[in-house]
Amino acid sequence: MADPVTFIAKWLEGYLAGLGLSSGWISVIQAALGVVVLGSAVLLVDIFLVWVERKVVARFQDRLGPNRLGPFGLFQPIADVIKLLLKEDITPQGADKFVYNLAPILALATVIILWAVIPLSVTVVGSTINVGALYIVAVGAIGTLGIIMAGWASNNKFALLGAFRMVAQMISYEVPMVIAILIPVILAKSMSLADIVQSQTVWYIVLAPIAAIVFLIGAQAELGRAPFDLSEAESEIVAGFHIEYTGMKFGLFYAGELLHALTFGGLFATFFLGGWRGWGAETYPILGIGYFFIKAMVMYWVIMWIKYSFPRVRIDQMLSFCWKFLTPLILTVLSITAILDKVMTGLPYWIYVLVMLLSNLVILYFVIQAVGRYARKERQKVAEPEKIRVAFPVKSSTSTSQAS
Amino acid sequence: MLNDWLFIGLMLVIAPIFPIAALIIPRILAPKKPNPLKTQTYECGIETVGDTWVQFKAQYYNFALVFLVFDVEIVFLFPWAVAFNQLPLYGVIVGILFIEVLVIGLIYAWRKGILEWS
Amino acid sequence: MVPLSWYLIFAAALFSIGLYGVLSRKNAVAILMGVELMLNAVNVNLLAFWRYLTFDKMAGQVFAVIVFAVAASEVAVGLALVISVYRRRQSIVADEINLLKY
Amino acid sequence: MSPIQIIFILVSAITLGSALMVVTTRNMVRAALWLVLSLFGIAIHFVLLEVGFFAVAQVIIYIGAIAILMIFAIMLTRRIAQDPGPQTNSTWPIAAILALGIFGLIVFLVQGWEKAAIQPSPFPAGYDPLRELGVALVSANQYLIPFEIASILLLAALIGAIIIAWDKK
Repeated sequence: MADPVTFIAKWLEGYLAGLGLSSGWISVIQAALGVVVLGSAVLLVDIFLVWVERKVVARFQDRLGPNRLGPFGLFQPIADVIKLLLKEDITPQGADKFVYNLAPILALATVIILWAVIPLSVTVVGSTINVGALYIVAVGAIGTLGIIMAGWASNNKFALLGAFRMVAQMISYEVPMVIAILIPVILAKSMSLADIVQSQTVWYIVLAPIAAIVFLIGAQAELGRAPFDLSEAESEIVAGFHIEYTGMKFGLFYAGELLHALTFGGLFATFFLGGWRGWGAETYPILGIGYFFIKAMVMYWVIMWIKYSFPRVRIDQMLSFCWKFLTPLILTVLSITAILDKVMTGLPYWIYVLVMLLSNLVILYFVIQAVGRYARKERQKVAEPEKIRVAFPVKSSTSTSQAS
Repeated sequence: MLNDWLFIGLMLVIAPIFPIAALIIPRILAPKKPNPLKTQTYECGIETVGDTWVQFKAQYYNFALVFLVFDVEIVFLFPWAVAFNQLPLYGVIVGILFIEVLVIGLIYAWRKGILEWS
Repeated sequence: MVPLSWYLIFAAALFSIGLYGVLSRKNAVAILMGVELMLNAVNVNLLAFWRYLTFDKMAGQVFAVIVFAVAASEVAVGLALVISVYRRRQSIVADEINLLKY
Repeated sequence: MSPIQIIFILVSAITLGSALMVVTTRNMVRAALWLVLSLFGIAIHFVLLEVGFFAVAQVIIYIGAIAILMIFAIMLTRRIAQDPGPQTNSTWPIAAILALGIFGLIVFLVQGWEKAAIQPSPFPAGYDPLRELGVALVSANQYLIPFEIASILLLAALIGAIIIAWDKK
């Protein structure tokens, strides 16, 4: 009973073979059942996430959060879902109907599709394709397209502006994020997520802490969560690309966003925290699922922690931070990691880990120094603004006292 | 090889069914009484002025351009990373050179002011 | 499995559609879309030949990689041209861009 | 017909249908979205050809980058996006005849070719085309030069595009 999923799969295979089906159809039926079970499970978790998110944000803001319906307000999201299902669905004037309806479907479906390659346990993994890491990037690209579709089809200026901002942000942060994914791929020499988890006898967050941090920042931006939530800057463009969506269509965007956050938590756990790895997870695969979800929830909590702690940045700051800081930094780390990995083939593993960690820490030290110097310079600039040129110079004594 | 993709193919077909179902249920349950006032474009209560297609800042295009070039480069580093064990040291250096060529482009765009937002 | 000829005919059809788009559309962006379709048809052909005839050599795959790079470059420069022309002449209708005609 | 053949025909029909929509739709944003569907169909074809890497690269590069760049360009040059006039020029019948002629010619040539009906042989055990590609791209006696030139080509495209689009005269 250590591995119920494989047990059920084997039993099903035997049962279907008894019915006289060919092996091809059996694998199709097995895969289809797997997809349905995985999708439903993920969506059930998603409904639960509404409660988690509301409860956590309440705690951050020193409130209680939902606490009326059921124990600890656990049934609140169910009430939310029923409310959303019963709300009227408004299609705005001039909307491109088909694209308008397709966008929320894409928003949720692309997130569910991501789970196909994430290994939940040593035996429980949807697909072990040899391009898993890139598959995640590709599905993310379709999600970006969904946002642009929503913004365009709504026939609303705010929606289109929000979509443009969101897409500019997502594609910008995709560059450092993809390079950050490339580093675990180099360390594991495989793009299959199952292999990446399998080769993490030492968690990659130890070998590549900078890549982990950059991935986390990229994830935050990809999710459009604070400090990168420009697309839904309430005071400027109200709600961003989903401004015109009501009822369940808005609900799909909301569900997709929450699930996306958990998915990025899971991806972070897969790439850098050893995925399902943990004590006894190889012999008892069921434990692996537990470990994986604990790690994913911890990372989800970190993402929420960042979201509710930071103020929003300006769009120029956001893009400068990506292109002028994160991208050069992660390219440097990539080059050094690649060369060190090749040079150190054949050395004992603990030396390898130590050198990788040290090289990262050295880079981190210099980066922090440089950022500190830059921040000092910026502070001075703000503290001593340029003198305003006036057409008729007044007495010099007053102007100097103003400047100092 | 193709068996690995079976799961993903089925996922592509089945995953959209969940949100589609969530959109069909309100069609049956929810009220539907649209009127011209209700379906107006939302702009904080003010009536919309002019076309939705306002002129956009060209900067959006700039960032997409730099992104496109970087994206292509990075994607083709992935096979290089997968083949890492079979590569000699110079193969690794050549792969890094491949991406460093683009850093010249990034520096150029930076100096040209393409990465500024103003 | 599918015989090679199916892929070739599919790619030929895609190429022809792309060619029609390039030759008949007025809008410069639409012309670039047609070029994309044609390049994709080429890529399908390259990879189909690689898979069916010479999967032990890497030429087909490497060529496909180069086609990807070329497609990206073509779109980057092509759209830059479109935007440049639009800024000067407020039009991207290919028929109206006729300064070099005479 | 085997299941793969049925999938092939379905995907081909979707790809070609949306490609036709690309070249005939009047609304440019819609044409771009049809282009995305068409390119996605080609990605599925790459999966059927057992080059999964190219399938995901197709989605990342074409849908994630090129299509988005195109939509941005359409939005920047917005006026013509809703151009009410005809979207085809006067010589479209000639274009159609030419395209059909090329298609017919290729079909004729393919039909007469003795290797047209061959089936692919499965990969030998332990053969990973992706890994082989990675080695080939950076080996001096294989395809190192094209690979590096691709990089320089992209650099040239980036610099060229910046110069063309944003020269201040």
